[in-house]
Amino acid sequence: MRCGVPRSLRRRPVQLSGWAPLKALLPVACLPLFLGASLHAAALAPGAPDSPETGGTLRLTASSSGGTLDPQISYVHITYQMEAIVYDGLTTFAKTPGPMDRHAIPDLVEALPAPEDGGKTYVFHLRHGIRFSNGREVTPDDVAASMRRIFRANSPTAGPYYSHIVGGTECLHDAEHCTLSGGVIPDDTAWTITFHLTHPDSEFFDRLAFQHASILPADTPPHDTGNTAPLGTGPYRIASYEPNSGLVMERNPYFRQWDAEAQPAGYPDEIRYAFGLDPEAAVTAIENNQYDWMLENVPLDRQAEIGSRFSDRVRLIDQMVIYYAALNVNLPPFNDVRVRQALNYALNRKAVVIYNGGPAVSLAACQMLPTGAPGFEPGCAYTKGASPEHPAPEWKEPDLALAKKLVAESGTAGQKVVIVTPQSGGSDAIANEIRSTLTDLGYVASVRPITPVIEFSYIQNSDNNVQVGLTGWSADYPSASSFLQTLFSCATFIPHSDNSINASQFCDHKFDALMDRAAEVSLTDRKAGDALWAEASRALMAQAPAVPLDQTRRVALMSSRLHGAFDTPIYEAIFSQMKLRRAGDQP
Amino acid sequence: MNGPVDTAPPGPWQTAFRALGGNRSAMMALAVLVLIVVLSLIAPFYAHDIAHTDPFRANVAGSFMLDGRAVDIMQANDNPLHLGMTPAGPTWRPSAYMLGSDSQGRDVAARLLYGGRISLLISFSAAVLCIVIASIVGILAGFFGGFVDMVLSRLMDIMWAVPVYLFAISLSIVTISDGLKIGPFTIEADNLLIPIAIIALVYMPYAARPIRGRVMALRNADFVMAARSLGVPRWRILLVDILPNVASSIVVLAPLMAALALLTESALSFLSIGVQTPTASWGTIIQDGEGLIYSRPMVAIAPGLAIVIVVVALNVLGDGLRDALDVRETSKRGT
Amino acid sequence: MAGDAPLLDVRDLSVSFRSGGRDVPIIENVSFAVCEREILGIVGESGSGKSVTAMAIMRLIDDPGVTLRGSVRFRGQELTTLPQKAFRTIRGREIAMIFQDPMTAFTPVYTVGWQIDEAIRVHERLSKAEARARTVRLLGDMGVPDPERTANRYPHQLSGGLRQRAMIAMALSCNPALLIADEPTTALDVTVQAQILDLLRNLRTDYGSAVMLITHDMGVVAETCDHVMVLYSGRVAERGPAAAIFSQPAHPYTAALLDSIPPLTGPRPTRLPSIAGAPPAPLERPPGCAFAPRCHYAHAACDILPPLVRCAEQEVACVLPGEGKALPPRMTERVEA
Amino acid sequence: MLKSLLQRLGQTVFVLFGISVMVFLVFFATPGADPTARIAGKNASPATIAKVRQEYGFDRPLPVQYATMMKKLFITQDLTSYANRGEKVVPEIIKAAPVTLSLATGGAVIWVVVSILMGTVAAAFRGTWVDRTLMAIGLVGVSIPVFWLGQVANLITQARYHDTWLFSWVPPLGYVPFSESPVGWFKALLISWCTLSVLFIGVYARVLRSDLVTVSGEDFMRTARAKGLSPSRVLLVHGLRTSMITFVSLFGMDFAQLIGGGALLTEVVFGLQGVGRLTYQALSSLDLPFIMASVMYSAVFVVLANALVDVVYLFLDPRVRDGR
Repeated sequence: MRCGVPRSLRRRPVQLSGWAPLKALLPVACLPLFLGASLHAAALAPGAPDSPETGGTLRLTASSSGGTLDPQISYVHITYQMEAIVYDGLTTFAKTPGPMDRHAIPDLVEALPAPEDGGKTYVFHLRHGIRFSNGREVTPDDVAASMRRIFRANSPTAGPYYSHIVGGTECLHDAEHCTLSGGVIPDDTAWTITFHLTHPDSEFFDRLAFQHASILPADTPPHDTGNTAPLGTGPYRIASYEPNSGLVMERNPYFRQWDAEAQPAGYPDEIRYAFGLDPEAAVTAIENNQYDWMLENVPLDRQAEIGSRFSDRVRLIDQMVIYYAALNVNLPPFNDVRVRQALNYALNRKAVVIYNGGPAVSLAACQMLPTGAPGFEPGCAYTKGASPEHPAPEWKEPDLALAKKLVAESGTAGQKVVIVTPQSGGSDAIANEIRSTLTDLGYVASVRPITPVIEFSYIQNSDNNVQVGLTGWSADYPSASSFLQTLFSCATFIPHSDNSINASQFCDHKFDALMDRAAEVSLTDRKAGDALWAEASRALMAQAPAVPLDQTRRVALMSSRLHGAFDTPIYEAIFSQMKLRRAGDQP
Repeated sequence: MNGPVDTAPPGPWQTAFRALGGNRSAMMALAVLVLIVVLSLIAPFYAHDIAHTDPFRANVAGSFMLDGRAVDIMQANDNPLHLGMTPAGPTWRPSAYMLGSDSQGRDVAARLLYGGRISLLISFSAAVLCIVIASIVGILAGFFGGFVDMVLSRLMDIMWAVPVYLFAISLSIVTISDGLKIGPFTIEADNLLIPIAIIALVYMPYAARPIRGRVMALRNADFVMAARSLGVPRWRILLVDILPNVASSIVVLAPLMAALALLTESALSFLSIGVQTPTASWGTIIQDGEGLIYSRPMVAIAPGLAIVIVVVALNVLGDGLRDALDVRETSKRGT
Repeated sequence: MAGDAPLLDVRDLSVSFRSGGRDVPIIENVSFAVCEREILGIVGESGSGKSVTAMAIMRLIDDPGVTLRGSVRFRGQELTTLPQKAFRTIRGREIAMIFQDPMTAFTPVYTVGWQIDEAIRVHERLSKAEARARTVRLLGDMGVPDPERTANRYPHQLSGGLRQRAMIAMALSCNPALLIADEPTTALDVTVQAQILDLLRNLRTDYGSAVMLITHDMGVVAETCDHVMVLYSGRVAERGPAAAIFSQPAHPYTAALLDSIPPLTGPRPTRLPSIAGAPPAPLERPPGCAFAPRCHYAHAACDILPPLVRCAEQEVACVLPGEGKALPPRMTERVEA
Repeated sequence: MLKSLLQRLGQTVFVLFGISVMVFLVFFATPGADPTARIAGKNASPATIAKVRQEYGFDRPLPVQYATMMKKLFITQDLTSYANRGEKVVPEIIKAAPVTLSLATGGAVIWVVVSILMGTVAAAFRGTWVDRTLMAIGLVGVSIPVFWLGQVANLITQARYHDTWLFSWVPPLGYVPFSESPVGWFKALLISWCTLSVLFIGVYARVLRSDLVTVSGEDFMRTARAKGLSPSRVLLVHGLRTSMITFVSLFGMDFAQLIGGGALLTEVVFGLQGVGRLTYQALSSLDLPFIMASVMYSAVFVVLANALVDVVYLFLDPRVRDGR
């Protein structure tokens, strides 16, 4: 369901310091959009917007590539972001600036169908005339084949996102003979695809919008295509790819814009991604206009510099991300709810905010739903003068006295606590802050940094007996369930497994039931559903299986020639909407 | 004359020490080293009584007094976007944040002193351990030859075939997440023994080879042959004839190995696979400073300079020793 | 021997080096002359300053702490003040030198022929082929078998004798007027030694070169030299025609040296007489006669440095002849030259 | 000759085998190294995990896994990464090799030229202030941690003084292939070359000087002077040439290590995607196929270079030639 925060889980140590402060609204999403202004492009490349800003080569940089290009396999942000303009699903998320909690909109289909059969059946009407980059039209068969391929190619989310399609569970266990014959029914004459689900799913459209449900040609091989990108329908196609040096995207000659919000036509003629530059170097290179945009956040020590020298070239982009410390509810001392609450009370989130770049880019978190997520209601149970029963509107300051009292009641002071953290500057520092806090509370605390790639699964495996594990989580699509249900339901705790995303090992059937009800209500009444999710969030924090730390904003630096309304939630940036000033009209 | 130093008092050693004492630069290097060791030994005193700070405790939300007014340790910027928190810069006053603060609000000067303890401890211990292992391996291989030599030499071949730093990094990454488990004993990942052992191990072949060569030469030397033909037991030849004669080679290696160990330790810590938080070494401080190199370069520059000074001093001392003991250059270093 | 001016005229040559703030004299006021085609033997124990004298003449001592005084005239030209560059045209061309240890005197990484070619070509404008031809001829002249192949061999591939022959060939490559041979036979075994000495002896006829033969071996001098100079502790002890000195040494040191030659004929003595003690180190040199501490005849007068005085055919730095207590002629039979 | 060649080959194979087995065993002994969960993706269902485990053969006995990996690495060359799905390992290494080669070669040119100059000049002016200054510089060079020097160099050329005429030509960090733009290649690497060479300049100048000083006391140097050669010819043709033997053997070892990935700190600091950095990344992401491939690569290079040095040695030193 969502990609974990170690977004660049790849080869580089994850900088848990991607966090950027939230606080103000700022230019982010407020630019007017004037795209799709012209469907009658003239001398331009076919499918390109008729605008003086069309054309040019966009130069992007990232410290490393995202590995496989297979959109149904890849599960890293860099590829997700890049392939948003290469592939389309039946649905998609709006590729325009706007609030964070927008749900999926139709993409390859004419409209979002109304649920039938109590939410278990959907009939999608495929758009006519949309072509893959080889010129072949997208047919209902391609859709059915792509759905089968999710299982056949072992997509990571096949189980959690798509196994409720009728026949999905069978496919999961026997991918080679996967037909989904009862679950996805293409109809060439009506040009429709009918989906049957085993149970209603309020997030079905969102899941279809995720990249793993990209629609690919039916003859795409049923295995990870690796460094070769399958054909797509978006405005660009991937022309060449060297995972250790770079990637080039060029226009898809068969692309014609069908919906300016779902898949707008692109401005640059060519997009080049260079891999291998670390963020510090990338900032310098962009300052010097050697690149236009970088994947990573601007490193903390450069933020002051770019803030003062290039404030007009900085974008702060809200992210639906939450950083937290998972507390193992099955191991002492955190098997005592009072200790978990005590740590929540005691941790100075002001320090956490400072570590992550200060209030401009980091927002202290008090609950496991990030600000802006569906179902989010402001409220902080663990700050001075607040309690789970009487939450304050926001976090103000730690309450060390209360925390010490709770610890004293629990009688656990003096116990040993080991904090496991990914080994990278930002998280190290926060782990150190938590260590100091635990020491103040009377524990014998120490920090154990672990290689980032391993840490994420290490803290999940109950065999490793991790007491406190630092990690973060960001949603694949905006939904409350992708935070609360994924991270804290009984179903996501799998003992002795590296894949047990519920690192707190929290399992409360009453809480599960509450979430199920919220999901059910959301099907028909989003508002009522969201209210229930908010209630679930409060219920969760009363049990405090984790210490929410903060939510960050992305600090993006642009070259002086880059502009445009390209920032959007989920994808963060839509490369097709990046416009390049010509040499003559540099500001 | 090339005789066993059997009964003779350490005549050659005395002359060597006298020669070393007469070497001005070597003596200066020694003085610098002693000074730095003393400085790092008084680290707790400095931190507690002069700077009044706990260099291991994060303190980002705090402030300190400078010229009678409170200064935030982490300072917000007044650029239009309020972007970036910058740690306090050097005050150049020993009373508080003389060299400024790092990104966790800790006093860099105090950390530098504490870091020196760890860096020096690791490099000196690693050098000693390395030389002990290397001497054992080198002497065994050189003295017994044959099968023992073959096994040990092949083992060293394997170690040689991997660039030192890659070797050290591999070992560090393997041990860093879960420590080292040897039978019933567990060495925690943050135990200093781990970097010490790793560094000692990777440089072992570098020290063992010259020792082995020296022992082999000695084994065939006249006086050893003579002792053998007289029926002196092998262990006695080893102890009485060989060991004292390789001792000078070994002694000369020590400061050079310590210099290499210091550089390696800092590199490992820089890649955050050496010394583990909250312990600080010069390498970890450079690593802390990496994120501040553009705004507060002093955090990375100060420990870097400290490393350079110590390594220069060790090298000068090593040169002096070599000249004094009249041993040809034998050592190598990594990149 | 020669009627006109000597080929090499050395006057009051002193070499000293600074150590611990003091000037330490290595050789003091050494004077001698070498005439055309003459063979002069310079004899002394190790440390007596023989090699330093040779090096000083060749100006091969370039230690900045060393000072050199006195005059060295070659064919009337003062060498000590000659600029280095000008001196280089003399070195190797006019005055050549061969060294004690042929094992180490060749650069190990070049062939012997290459090194002789180099010596030729540095002084004469010759093509490589011409130089090589001369090299081969020289090697042949020196009695090197199969000179062409030998020229292409590396020093370590040759035996000691061959190497010394090659070394002499190199020294003779530009037909020098003077050849300084610094212990040329010490490192060789006896038979080869005799051959090499033969070679040296014939140089004056074959090449017209004078030879300055430095050795510690009186026997070698006896076999080879016209004139002899005996050095002791950096000072001239005695010098003069070989025949005179061998028949009637005037300096007790010379006499002692002569006594230590093993007789070539007759029964070998069970133990050769040797001089007790060792020559003084330069710093501990007594102000008077340096040999006095080891001398049987030492007495009060020896505390003053004795000047070089003429005594029969030779000159000697000893008070004895002046006191009328000249040493007796040698009892031993003259060694056949 | 053939025998010694075969012997050498045998040794090489033995060394490679030893290293690979060590790497393999150490990897599987590392806690949390099981790559299955990472390959399957975050929050994958147990069914997917089981499938991945079976697909990648993680359920088979270790010797079988080892054999399969070796086969995929050396014979079919289609070994794929555990961390980057679908990424073939061998081509990546082959692609990274030119970067490392460029870095090492350029650095080597600089350090050889500069150190020969420094060493020779110092030896020629032995005992003077020139000598002492040069050797002090060399000593400092040896003592600077290369990653720190790189950082400082970056700070100066990329940030602090990037806008001055002195460094405005410095391109962003990263590699530009020679085939793409020779000038760009040169500019992109120049600072890293200098940084890399500082250490070696120090080492080599010192070694060379001390060799030259030792050599200058040798008889053959005196012979050369007595021949009437100019001091420069004596120093260069006779002294330097002879000292080159040690120099070259040292160079061979160091160069091999650099080519084999030993320059990883420089590569990391300067953002050069070379073999060293690749290996470092593979190590930090515990990507066994990559670790295996790059360690094998570097071992092969080191062993090869050692053999090459032996050959060069034969050319340089006639004494060794006969010794064999």
